[in-house]
Amino acid sequence: MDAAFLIAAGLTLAAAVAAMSLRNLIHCALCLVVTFFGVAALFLLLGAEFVSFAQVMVYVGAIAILIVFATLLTRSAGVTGEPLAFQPWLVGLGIAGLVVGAIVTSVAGSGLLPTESSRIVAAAPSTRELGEQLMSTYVLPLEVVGLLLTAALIGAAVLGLREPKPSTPPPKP
Amino acid sequence: MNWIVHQLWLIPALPFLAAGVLALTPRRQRAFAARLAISALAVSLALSCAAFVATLGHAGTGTFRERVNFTWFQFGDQALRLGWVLDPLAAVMLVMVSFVGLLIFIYSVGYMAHDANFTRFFCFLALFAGAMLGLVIANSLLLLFVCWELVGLASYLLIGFWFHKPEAAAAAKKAFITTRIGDVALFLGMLWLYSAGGTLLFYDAGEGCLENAALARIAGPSLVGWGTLVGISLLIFGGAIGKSGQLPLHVWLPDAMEGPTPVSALIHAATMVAAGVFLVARVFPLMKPDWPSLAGGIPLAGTPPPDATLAITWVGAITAVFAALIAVAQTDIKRILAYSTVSQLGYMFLGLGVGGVAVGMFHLLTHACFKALLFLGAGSVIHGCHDEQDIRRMGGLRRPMPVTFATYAVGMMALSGVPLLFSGFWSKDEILHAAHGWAGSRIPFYLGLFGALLTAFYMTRQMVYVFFGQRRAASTPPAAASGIRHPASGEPHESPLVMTVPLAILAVSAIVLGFLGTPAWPWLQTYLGADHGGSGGVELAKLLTKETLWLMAISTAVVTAGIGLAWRWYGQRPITDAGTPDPLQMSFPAAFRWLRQKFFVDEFYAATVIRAHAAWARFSDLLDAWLWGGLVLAVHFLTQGLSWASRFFDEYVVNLGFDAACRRLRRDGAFAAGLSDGKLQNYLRGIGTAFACLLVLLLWGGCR
Amino acid sequence: MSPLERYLIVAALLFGIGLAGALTRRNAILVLAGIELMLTAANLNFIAFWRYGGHPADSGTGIVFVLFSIAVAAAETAVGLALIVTIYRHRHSTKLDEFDELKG
Amino acid sequence: MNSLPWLTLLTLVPSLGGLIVVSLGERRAAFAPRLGLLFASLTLLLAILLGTQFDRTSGNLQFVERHAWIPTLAVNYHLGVDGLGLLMVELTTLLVPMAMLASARVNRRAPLYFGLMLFLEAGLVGTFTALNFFHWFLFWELSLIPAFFLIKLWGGPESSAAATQFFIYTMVGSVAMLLAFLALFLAVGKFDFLELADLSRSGQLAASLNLEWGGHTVASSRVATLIFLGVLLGLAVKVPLMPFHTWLPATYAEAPTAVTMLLTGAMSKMGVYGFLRILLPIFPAQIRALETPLLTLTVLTILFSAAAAFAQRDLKRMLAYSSINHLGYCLLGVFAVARVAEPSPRLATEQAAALSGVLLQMFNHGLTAATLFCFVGWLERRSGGLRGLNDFGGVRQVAPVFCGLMGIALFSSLGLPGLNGFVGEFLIFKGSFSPATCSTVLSAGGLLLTAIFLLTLMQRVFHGPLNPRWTALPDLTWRERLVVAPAMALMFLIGLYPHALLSFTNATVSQFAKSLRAF
Amino acid sequence: MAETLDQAFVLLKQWLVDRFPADLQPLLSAFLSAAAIVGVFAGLFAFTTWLERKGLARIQNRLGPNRVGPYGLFQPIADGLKMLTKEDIVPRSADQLVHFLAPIMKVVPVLLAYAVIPVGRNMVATDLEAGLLFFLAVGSATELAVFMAGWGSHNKYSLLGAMRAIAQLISYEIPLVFAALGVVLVAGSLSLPAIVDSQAGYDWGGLARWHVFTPWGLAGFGLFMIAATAKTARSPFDLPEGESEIIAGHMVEYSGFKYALFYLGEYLSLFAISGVGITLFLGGWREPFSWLAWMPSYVWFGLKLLACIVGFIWLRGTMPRLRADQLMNFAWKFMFPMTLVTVVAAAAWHLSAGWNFTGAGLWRWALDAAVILIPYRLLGARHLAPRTYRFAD
Repeated sequence: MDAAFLIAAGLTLAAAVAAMSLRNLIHCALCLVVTFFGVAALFLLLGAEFVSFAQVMVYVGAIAILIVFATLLTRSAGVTGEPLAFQPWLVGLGIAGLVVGAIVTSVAGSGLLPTESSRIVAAAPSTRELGEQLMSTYVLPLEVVGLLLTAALIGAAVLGLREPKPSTPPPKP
Repeated sequence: MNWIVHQLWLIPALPFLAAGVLALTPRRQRAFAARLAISALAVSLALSCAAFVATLGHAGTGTFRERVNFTWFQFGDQALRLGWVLDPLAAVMLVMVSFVGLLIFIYSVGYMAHDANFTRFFCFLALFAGAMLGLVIANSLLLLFVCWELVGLASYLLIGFWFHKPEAAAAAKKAFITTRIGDVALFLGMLWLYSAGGTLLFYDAGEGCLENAALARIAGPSLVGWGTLVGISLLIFGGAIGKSGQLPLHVWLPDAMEGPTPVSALIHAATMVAAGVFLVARVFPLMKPDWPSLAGGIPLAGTPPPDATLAITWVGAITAVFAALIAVAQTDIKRILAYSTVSQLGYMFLGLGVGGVAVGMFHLLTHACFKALLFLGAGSVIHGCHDEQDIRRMGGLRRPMPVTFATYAVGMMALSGVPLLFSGFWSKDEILHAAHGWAGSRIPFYLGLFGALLTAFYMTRQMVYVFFGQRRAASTPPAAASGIRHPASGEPHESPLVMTVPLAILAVSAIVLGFLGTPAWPWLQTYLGADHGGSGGVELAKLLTKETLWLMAISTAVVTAGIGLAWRWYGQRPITDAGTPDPLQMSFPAAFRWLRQKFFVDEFYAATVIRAHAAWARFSDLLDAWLWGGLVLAVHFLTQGLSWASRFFDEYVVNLGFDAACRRLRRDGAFAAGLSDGKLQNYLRGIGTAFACLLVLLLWGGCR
Repeated sequence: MSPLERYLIVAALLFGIGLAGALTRRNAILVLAGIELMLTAANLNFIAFWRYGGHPADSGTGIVFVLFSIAVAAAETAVGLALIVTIYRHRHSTKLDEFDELKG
Repeated sequence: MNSLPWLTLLTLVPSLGGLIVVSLGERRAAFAPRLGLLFASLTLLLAILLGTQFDRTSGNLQFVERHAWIPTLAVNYHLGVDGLGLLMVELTTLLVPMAMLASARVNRRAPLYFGLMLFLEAGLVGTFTALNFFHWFLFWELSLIPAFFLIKLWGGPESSAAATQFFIYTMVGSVAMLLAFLALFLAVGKFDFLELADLSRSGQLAASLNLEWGGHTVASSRVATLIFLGVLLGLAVKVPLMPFHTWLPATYAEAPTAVTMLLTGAMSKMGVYGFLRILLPIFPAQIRALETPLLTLTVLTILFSAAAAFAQRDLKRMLAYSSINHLGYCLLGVFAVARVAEPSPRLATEQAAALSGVLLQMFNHGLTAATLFCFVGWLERRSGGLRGLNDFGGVRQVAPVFCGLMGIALFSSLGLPGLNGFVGEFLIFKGSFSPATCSTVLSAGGLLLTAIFLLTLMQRVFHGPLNPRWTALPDLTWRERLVVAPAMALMFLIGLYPHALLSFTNATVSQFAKSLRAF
Repeated sequence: MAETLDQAFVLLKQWLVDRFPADLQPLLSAFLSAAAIVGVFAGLFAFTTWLERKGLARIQNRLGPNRVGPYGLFQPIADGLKMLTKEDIVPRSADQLVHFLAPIMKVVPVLLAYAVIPVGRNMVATDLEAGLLFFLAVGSATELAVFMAGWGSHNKYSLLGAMRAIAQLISYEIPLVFAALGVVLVAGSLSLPAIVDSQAGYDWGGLARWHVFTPWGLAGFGLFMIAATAKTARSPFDLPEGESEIIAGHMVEYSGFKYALFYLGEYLSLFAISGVGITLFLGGWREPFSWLAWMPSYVWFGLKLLACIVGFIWLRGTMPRLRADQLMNFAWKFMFPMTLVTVVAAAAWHLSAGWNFTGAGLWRWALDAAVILIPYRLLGARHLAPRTYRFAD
């Protein structure tokens, strides 16, 4: 168990670091995929099978591909001599470090978290129960998410449409 | 129970069936139409006679009354029941209606021989006959009302039979609407009766609305209940007024003469108009309730409070004279008869009011015969004169049309009440006799006498004009636009047998019928259940009592005076020219103008009721167009105005202050805006830093 | 260290990496990717708490939340990338620091 | 759900049919009438089957379908019919094929026309079967939209304005009703008619309508009255009741004939249906409290509309006012029923009579008015668009069958015994006489006024000398005779044997009356 | 006897596993399953290449392989040997790592996908509760492999092919999921064995209660198979590798064993998706008629799989390739709405399951068929009308 966790966590974090730091954007995207796989593995370890598969399907199957597409469409894959980072990049890194430090200290120092001895093994709901919950308790959010996705679909399609050219007379045949 | 009671429904059903079949019959099946209608009515007559015979055995021993009730439909958990009843009243009416009807049907075959819509005519006639017979046997006010409306419809259709004539179309409409005024009253009376008494069945094993239990329930031992009873009676009588052309609503009946003459004879003389009389006779227990039995022993005022018969008497008496007066000055052969009918119906009501069912019904029956006879005779005259209806253009017809003349004379004498031999005398005398004995007032009696005088007068006038003297035909016959195609011959001619035979039969019955109700042998009265104290046999002595003799003498004198007066004015100096003014006109020009113009009742109505209705309609329409439509518009403008005001307020009041504030704010904002340089990641940094700081603050700031 | 803490720390680190990427990279696509990482880290937290910290009564809440979060992330990415592509069409650049028209 | 979902099918078939017909496109427009008729007939067949399966001895709702739909909002998919609903469903499904047959000559965009007709039918049937406010309202509004377009696109010259007026009027009413029901929902959390009626009966509804407004407590009766008025407005516009009726003549006159048939035959019934299904069971106390103004309005409706009809010179407008008049009788019955409060057996009779009368009158008026409009439409078509009262004359000479049959319909409309109109009016008047004597007596004047203008119509159009313009006016064709034949047959059937129809409603009426008295 | 035969492999595996210590048993069990899957399906792959070449040849009136072995049966072995011995060429400008990983990325997820497909009674490697989701999730990794191959090769055709492929795969993934959704709705589970169980039983005296025998199931099966054809980029949806346009698409820079791996991956995913289709609609390993129950379950599965493969081959031999815009229009304007409709139809079927009046079955059928056919008619009338041509502007 421990080994599995260490492997998954290490892979995830390493791939994440790579994804955020590599020069080639395509490599970044591929590393991102590895990160997502890693997180999916972590989900599996945590017993959330359904979420894990959903994570793979959505993040790997859709989001990563989208990112790759966008990269190709914007021709930003090519490695150029321009600086990669937003200057001064150390400030950004510092702030990120600060945030992580704060969170980690608070997590490590918190006495409120359940310890191993008091841990409760949540009865993992079956897929069917999950579906029933979605359709009963969470039906309103579900509808809202459906609406949101529809809106995003239409919005993305509209944004992606080729803009109409300024009106030029049609060429005479 | 007698089989005929169970099969009584067949009597109206057969003509109805014939009407239904004829409605779907093609126009060219003329012979079939006539045969079907006549045979249907003939069977009805046979059944009616059977029914009549069935009631005979019980005459004098108490009233024969059998009924069959059935459920028409259910509403909710309640049932609406209808039924039919056979009693003497219904039986004599049945026989009368189907007998007169049959004769007129036969007569029509000749009269309408050339009409294009012959088939339709018999369809409508059959419909009428069915409805009228249904009305007669109805044991429920509702069923009676249904048939009542249906005879109205048939009347409408038949008056407007020559609908291409605008007068006919207008007359039809007028008839329907005027009677409907009465019908609304009857309808309301029916509703009131239904809700007060809980049933509309006349006789229902003691529970019917004409039987004492229900009457007691309505009336209760109180004056309020009595008032209810009188109110219901008056409303029902309102229906009778409309149908029988009594005073305020009489205007439609003369106009109804626009219909074919057989129709006038059947519907507007013999049967339908008498339905009002029949209705009052049918609900007579309601009209004249037995006060002591209803008061239930509770000592109220000693004399019974006035009931509806009071109104009936007065309306009848006044109408009798009023219509007779108008008839004196008319020149249209059928209109004279129409006003005569109105007048005679007034007599019947007078008879009902003062003497009860038997008196009124006796006159109804005799009148039906001789008035049908007169109308048919008039039809024969019109037929023979090629659609001429103006008596001033006739004259000297007794030679070319002997049969018509003879029968017409019988009818005239019956109507005028020529003593002893003719039925009109006996029945009218009966009424006068009762009026003389009426406790309420003596005036109806005098009115009745005056009416008798007038009747004799105008009938003689008409006879003289039509049959005596010399021919005064106009040079050009009136355009035969009525759709009747006569063989073109200039001279008047006698009608065919199919028309004269019914005339003859009616003439005989006009004489014979009178002997059924003479004081000496009041068979009919006994039969109808009136208490005459007689033994049922012939008692000549009754005829010879002082009062009777005296009254007979008076009426004889009156009739003689009427005939003599008319003969003096019209007969002695033969009128030679159609354009000659009426002798009466020369003597009393002002009065004659009033009479000729029918007391201006139509004009009065046109100026008041009809104009009021038109104004009301116009008002409603304008109300729609302007008030309600205007309100909508107003709301629209109001909304617009409000929004305009709101905009004004916003622009000039609210915004002014805000503008100042905004200018200041903008200056300050410019500085703040400098902080946001548009670089996204700078913002992100801000957020990140803030988040970290917040976290640190929360962790170590003591926010537990 | 309890299992829950382990996951929380991994999530925190993932969040930090994402944040660092979003803060430092110039390319808008990668910034978006960083944001995705942060969202994923949050999801990891949800699942971890669902697994170890939760109340047994609402057995599915954490999972359902994550599912919604994933859906929202998908929508966000789609629109975000579409925006980036559109901007690229106009500006021929995906450098975030070159887009500053909205400065005050 | 253990049987065929009849009612769902009844709305589904016309909706699907509408979709299919609309999708025919211009190229295959020639099929549209036939296909539309096919679906309408299919619906009619279903409705007839429904009638045969209907248990006449039970006054309960039948063919009930109930599924949870949006539990959070207390919205159930709840369908069911009792005698009332069944009657209306039969009427609607009967009229739609008739209207389609009457409008066989639509030549512009036929697929859309017939599709909209079918949608309209679906909306109507849906309204008459829904038992939950949510989808009842949905259908209520849904029927409005096809009607709007039918009037606007195929109507007369002023149709656009008329359609807009129609739409706005009814919309205002609908909004008021929607707000009222939302208020009700906020108070008790229910949308289901039956549950609301139960609450109302047990008094909980009144109890839960207390309102705190800025520190003051508003009496629940006031709130209830306000809500009642909102619903009333929505229904009154539809019926229509007196001051809210001005949309009707213009709309009826401008709409194409077939649409007018449906508007008057079925849509106007939605209002009365609403009165019976919603107002009477849920707000009897409020009706009782406002009895006098309501009855006054009703009487005015009857008298004014009958008089205004007389002043019209356009046959369609005349019949439109006559329609208002006839529905006024329905309202008279409804209000009279509401007035009966004490459980006396005598008044129970009155109640049953009035309720039966109202139901019968609804059916009768739908039948008769639709037939009359159909005739006027044919007349208009024959005369090339003329339909003035004075444009004709003597038509009966050249078109006897036409005039004969239309005459039957006219006499049915003025309540001649033996035809259907009489029974309904008699029952209404009988039921209203005791509880609301004064109004009834005044309303009886309406019977007279109706006769006057209808006979005037006959006199001017059918009778008199033949107008030389119309010597070649064709009589009714066999096809047209067949179109009106069922309506004619029904008129006679109901007139002579009302039990044929009343047997469906008797149990419902008894139960309804009982529950109303138990209030 | 029949039962033993049916469970022969299960028993065999159990027997083998029982020989080993308990600690190793789970691992061993997994290993055995995996080995069986790899062995059997690799063999099937070999057979299928032969079958396909033979079949196409028959359709095109040729002979096909006929030299190596009887009927050319050993041709796959020869081909394999050739592939293995070929030089592995990697372009210089290629991204070495990505180029190397792509074929692996292609094959591994496909093999993983077999873990959830029940090939016979009790014959499933792992019975995941969300098995179908797992299958779909893993399947989406294919796109990544395609992209890696296309991009990593640093070749214009490769990249174009890859982009085409990804657009196609994503577009057809949605109909695929929705077509499967109807089954999930009716079966009430995402687990494939449970879905097979939901099709147990017989109707009308012996006809199995497969989903394909319902209106929505039939439509769903058709749509699923069309989407599967597109997902596996087989003719007529083989645009990504259209030889005449972009040579072999993303595989253009591959040769030797890597190429063979791609080839293997494609066929394996074809089998896998056919297997899922069979499981979803054709009753999995169940027999079509009750009187055929004596045959072992895996035989039924194999027969159905073979039938599917033959179908695919047949399709490939007869259909011309689609144009790119037709492909997209077809996906979004026909497949997607139709699959939605099948979901609705499945729901209607499910809801009407309780009907028990006379003629209920017929009504149910008519209703369901109407729900499908009417939109089908509408969609067909609108979008598949006579084609319009658009020219480059």
